[in-house]
Amino acid sequence: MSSSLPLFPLSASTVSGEVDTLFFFILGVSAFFAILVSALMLYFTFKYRSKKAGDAGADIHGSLTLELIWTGIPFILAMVMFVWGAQLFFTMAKPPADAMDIFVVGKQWMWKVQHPEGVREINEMHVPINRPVRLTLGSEDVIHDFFIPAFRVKMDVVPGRLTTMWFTATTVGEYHIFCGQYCGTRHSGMIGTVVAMMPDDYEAWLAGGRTTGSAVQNGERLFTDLSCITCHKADSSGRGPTLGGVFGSTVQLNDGRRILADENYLRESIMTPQAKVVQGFQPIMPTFQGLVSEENLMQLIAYVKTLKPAETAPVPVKK
Amino acid sequence: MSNAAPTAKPHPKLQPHFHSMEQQLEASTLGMWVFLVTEVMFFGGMFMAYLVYRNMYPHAWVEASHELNWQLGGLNTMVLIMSSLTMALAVRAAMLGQKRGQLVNLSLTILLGCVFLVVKFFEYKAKFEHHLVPGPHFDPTLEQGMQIFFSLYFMLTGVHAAHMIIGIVMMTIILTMAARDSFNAEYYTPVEVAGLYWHFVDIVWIFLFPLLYLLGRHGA
Amino acid sequence: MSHQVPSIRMYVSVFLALLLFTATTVWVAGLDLGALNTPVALGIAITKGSLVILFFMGVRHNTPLTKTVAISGFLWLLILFSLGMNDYLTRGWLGIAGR
Amino acid sequence: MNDATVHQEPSYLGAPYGLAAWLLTKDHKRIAILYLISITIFFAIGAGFAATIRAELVTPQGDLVTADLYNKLFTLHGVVMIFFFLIPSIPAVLGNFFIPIMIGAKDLAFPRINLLSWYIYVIGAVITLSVVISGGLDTGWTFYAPFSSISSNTDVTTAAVGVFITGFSSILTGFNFIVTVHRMRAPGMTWFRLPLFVWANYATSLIFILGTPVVAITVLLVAAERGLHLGIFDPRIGGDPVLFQHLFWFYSHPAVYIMILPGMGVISELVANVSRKQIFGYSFVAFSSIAIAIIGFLVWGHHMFVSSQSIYAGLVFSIITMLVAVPSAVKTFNWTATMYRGSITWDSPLFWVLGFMGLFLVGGLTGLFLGTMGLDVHLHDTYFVVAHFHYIMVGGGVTAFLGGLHFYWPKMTGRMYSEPLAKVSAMLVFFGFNLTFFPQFILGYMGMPRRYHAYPPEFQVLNVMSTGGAMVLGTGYFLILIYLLYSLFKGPKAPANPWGATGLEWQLQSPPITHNFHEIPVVTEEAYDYLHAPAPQLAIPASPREVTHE
Ligand code: HEA
Ligand code: HEA
Ligand code: HEC
Ligand code: CUA
Ligand SMILES: [Cu+2]
Repeated sequence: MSSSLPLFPLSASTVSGEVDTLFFFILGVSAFFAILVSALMLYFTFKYRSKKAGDAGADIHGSLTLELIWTGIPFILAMVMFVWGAQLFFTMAKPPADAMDIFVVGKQWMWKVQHPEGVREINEMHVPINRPVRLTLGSEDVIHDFFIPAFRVKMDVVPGRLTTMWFTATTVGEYHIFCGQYCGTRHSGMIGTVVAMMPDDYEAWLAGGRTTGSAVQNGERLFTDLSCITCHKADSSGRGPTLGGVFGSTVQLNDGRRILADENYLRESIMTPQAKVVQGFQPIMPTFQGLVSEENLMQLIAYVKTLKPAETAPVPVKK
Repeated sequence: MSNAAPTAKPHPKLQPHFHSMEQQLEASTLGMWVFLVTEVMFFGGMFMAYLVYRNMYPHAWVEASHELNWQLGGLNTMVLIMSSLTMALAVRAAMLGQKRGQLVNLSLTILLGCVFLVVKFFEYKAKFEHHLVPGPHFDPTLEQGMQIFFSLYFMLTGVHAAHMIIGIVMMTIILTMAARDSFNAEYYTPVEVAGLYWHFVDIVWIFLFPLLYLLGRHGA
Repeated sequence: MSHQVPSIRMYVSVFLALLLFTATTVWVAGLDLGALNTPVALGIAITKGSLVILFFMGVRHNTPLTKTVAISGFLWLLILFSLGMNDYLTRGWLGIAGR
Repeated sequence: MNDATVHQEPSYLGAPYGLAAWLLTKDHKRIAILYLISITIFFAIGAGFAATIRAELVTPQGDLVTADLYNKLFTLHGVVMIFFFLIPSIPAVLGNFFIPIMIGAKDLAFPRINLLSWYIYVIGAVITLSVVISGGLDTGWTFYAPFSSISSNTDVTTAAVGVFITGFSSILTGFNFIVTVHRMRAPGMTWFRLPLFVWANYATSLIFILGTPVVAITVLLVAAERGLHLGIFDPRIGGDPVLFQHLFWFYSHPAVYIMILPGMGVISELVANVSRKQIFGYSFVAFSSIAIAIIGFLVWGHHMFVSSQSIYAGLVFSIITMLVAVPSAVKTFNWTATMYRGSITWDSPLFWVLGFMGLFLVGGLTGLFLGTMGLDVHLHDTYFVVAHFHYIMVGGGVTAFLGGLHFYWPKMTGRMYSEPLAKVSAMLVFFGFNLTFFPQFILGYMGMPRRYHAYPPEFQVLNVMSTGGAMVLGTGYFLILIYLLYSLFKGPKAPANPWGATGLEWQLQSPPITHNFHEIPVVTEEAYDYLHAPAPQLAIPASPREVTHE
């Protein structure tokens, strides 16, 4: 922005334009009503100014027609806003299937960003433009909130669970990351920068970054180190279920519930395994609460997500 | 009602801003009911938490309710139901202006309330001994979710017990008032109002007992 | 408010009914009714509570206003529970973590 | 003495005399005055915090106060302003004073409990504010767990206990009002003859009793989590912090209507009076209060659209949020219609009415932006929200309170204040207010998050404007304080009915006697029967005020 007094945020994602359109629609409706009502009141104030002290106004008590009109019109307008806003919200909530992953962990008071290829950064996030990016967010302590005004996206980062958000940057540039949810002393310092780059530049940047193995590789290593592998084997010979293809499937629990296995289900299965026990298994899996950090957890999940169902359907082994 | 002022000589217990004893009694009972609504919401917040976590950790909930002593809980349920009966009888005696009935039933109510608290005390003590009190001393081998159960258990029963203590204090005051002939067939508002409170505390327990002690017992 | 004085017999029968229900709820808790255990236990508790409210607390003979007030507390609890559980029970429907 | 004051009997202010008589009073009018004094003190404290916040935000670097102190400042600013100023303001002052009189009763149903509620309020406030000495409070007024329960190093426990205690003061006030309105109405005072102020306070009381207990138990749970190591919201043992938000907003959203409904009641009285006309659509205005109170309980999740609550819950909360805006719209249009073909008196109440309308409209309409899910994602926890609620709470709530205070001041104190000064200060507040908070909408849309001690430099210009506005606004408030205090001692004596208003309160002498009425009146007319109302005595040239000015 050239002006020294910017009055409008940069718009740099695929949804930001849509958000602005909705904003201007509601702004229009609001301005209409605000001006209408204020103008009428001021007009009446002058027009009907009392001529003589003690004069009474006209003997009017009300009008059902008017009441219906001014209940109905705001109602309809409000419903339009609701439907529009809800649709937009769904768009903003559902990441496209081909989105690339980035993992973000918030802790007092910094953002730790991890790319699937293993490159890590702090308070900075490099992303390619024109490519949907899905962020998986976790918190190590209290609630934070990942907010990129230029993209018009925001999501709370809640300890004890994972949350998701996504965006597609459209313009190369650097944009603010803010922590939106109050989180203690340096809440206002928990800020960072998104660097949106041309895809080629991004690849180059990635290649130049130091890495200690990709997220999936790390996850695989953890899977062995934490001896998950002893129970979860590729075939169904372990004491735990095979994890191939679990992600995204519907899991039958032993109390009759059926659960869609998303990242939070995987997280819960590792941190509080006994909350939801898979049908046909004993609740013997130990909790890994306190043993794996939020970052490791994301790597584990990234790894589990890559596991494909066994090639040939495993024959249930009877024991 | 010409000007709504008290007609004959006003009853000594009639406060000046009411125009009749009836209005005064109605206002007081309505007041107590409105207050009880706030009490329902007060416990309601904790019941909401109960609902959420029970749904989140069904298994831990079953496990944890096994740690509670349902016999003692059941005993306390009966004690409270009994105290509700004596309370109702005390109000009835007040309505009829029977002093002896009031004294006996109020004393019984207080006594039963104390029995409840004593039983509760022993239950709490057992929880301490079994490391079931949330916090650093909580038994670490227990399943996740159980600590929340016990947190809620202590909050719910603790707040309930606090209500019992308030109730007992209230009843003691009513008892002394009754002993001093403060009530008669025209004026027994305090007994009636205190009674409503007592019954309410009983109702809370009627819900706490199955929710905390009984659900999931068949799994054992 | 009506000043009719309820009989002792009524009070004692309600008391006995309450004891009976207590015994029932303990007994039922020992049976495995599957998903029905909770509803049954709650049903009994609601019955017991209603008995206390209607008879011991005298709502049966009370004004419509008192009845409304007595019900409204539970109605509002229902609001809290239903809109709150609306969140918890629909979490994970989309299969997108945190939505 | 002039004849307008000759027949004066000793008013509630004078007899009995002395501090003890005031502190032990059961008179609803005296308790209202006790409340008035206390909330004024708390407003001053809260405003002091606000002034420091605004001073800090003049520069982008956090240079005036430390980050920790800043966090404590806005927390206590919010807590004090909401719990100790705005929530009790209209109900406990104007409501306490006028509800019994308006319905023709000698007092509230439970005078002793009324006094108790004031003491509870003061004790709760003192305990809460004692954290200033014992380590402060830095959780934000929302007390979000798990920050409040496991992370904050400040004295959250004490503050939570203080807020818990204060809650009971609200509950007791609400329950007193409800019983009073049901049981104490004078003969002939039917529900549909009640002044709309009473309807509004009745609706408010419903929220008091149905909502407040939930927040009380919620802060108690936080206190227990800190003090007793229980764990309800603690994610480390499997708790869900979002549950805290559900419980908190179950109260705190309805609570925002606690803060505006009484104000709407005041405005209804004032609009009818300045228009000298029956309120337009009486029953619609009355029922919309109840509708707001009830539907207001169904929308709390609109504070949680991005909290990771389920999207389906969000949908339900969003649509009901849109619904709850409609009764507010109905009220707004009815007020406007009331002025149509009125006989508008240009006394100071008019200025407050217009000020309220302008500011409430902006505040309410921006609520629609926030209630729209897709838009709230961007706006949530930015200065847009801060501007939204200040427009409603300060622009709407405080303006309505000040309007009501000016309208009823002659009745409450028996003195007139300076009309010209009142008009000037109303305008000062209006312009100062807009200058303070309008820039914050722009800041918010640009993305400036709230609760920021330091901020990127591009936001500075608007922040400086805002601080400048706050100085104008503060001056306006200060002016009001001065001339109202001055009027107490030097103001002309007020006639019984300075505004020529209808309603039982204006038939009493100013200030009223202790028992309000010698004989309970019998009501035969509907409210706002301005066809038969007396002329305003302010406008009469030979007004007694010149004479009594000794
Ligand atoms: C007195 C206090 C008050 C009042 C009355 C309101 C009224 C409303 N509020 Fe506000 N609100 C707050 C105080 C208040 N609010 C506070 C304190 C917060 C922040 C809390 C925190 O996080 O610290 C907040 C936050 C807040 C949020 C959450 C924002 C966020 O954190 O992301 C939302 C979201 O929906 C919202 C919506 C609304 C709506 C829709 C109304 C409606 O009731 C408004 C209705 C009024 C009108 C609509 C105007 C009149 C109507 C017309 C002129 C007709 C035209 C109308 C239509 C076309 C429908 N408010
Ligand atoms: C009734 C409620 C109420 C009232 C009346 C006010 C009044 C004011 N508030 Fe407040 N405010 C809240 C309720 C209220 N507020 C709440 C609930 C929050 C959220 C807290 C949270 O996040 O937890 C909040 C937060 C809040 C913030 C955001 C802080 C942040 O997020 O970092 C700001 C910033 O400008 C602010 C400003 C003001 C101002 C300028 C006034 C003015 O109206 C005050 C006017 C008075 C004065 C300015 C003082 C007198 C004047 C002088 C002594 C002259 C000198 C003046 C200067 C140097 C400026 N408030
Ligand atoms: C002691 C054996 C054991 C170990 C070690 C173990 N698990 Fe498990 N796991 C189980 C069993 C048994 C189940 C099925 C019962 C249940 O859901 O709790 C299970 C279930 C799961 C599920 C849910 C699977 C589904 O089909 O829905 C996931 C995901 C999982 N484990 C991941 C892990 C990870 C990651 C680790 C290591 C960090 C691990 N497990 C370590 C025994 C184990
Ligand atoms: Cu992290 Cu604010
Ligand atoms: Cu709200």
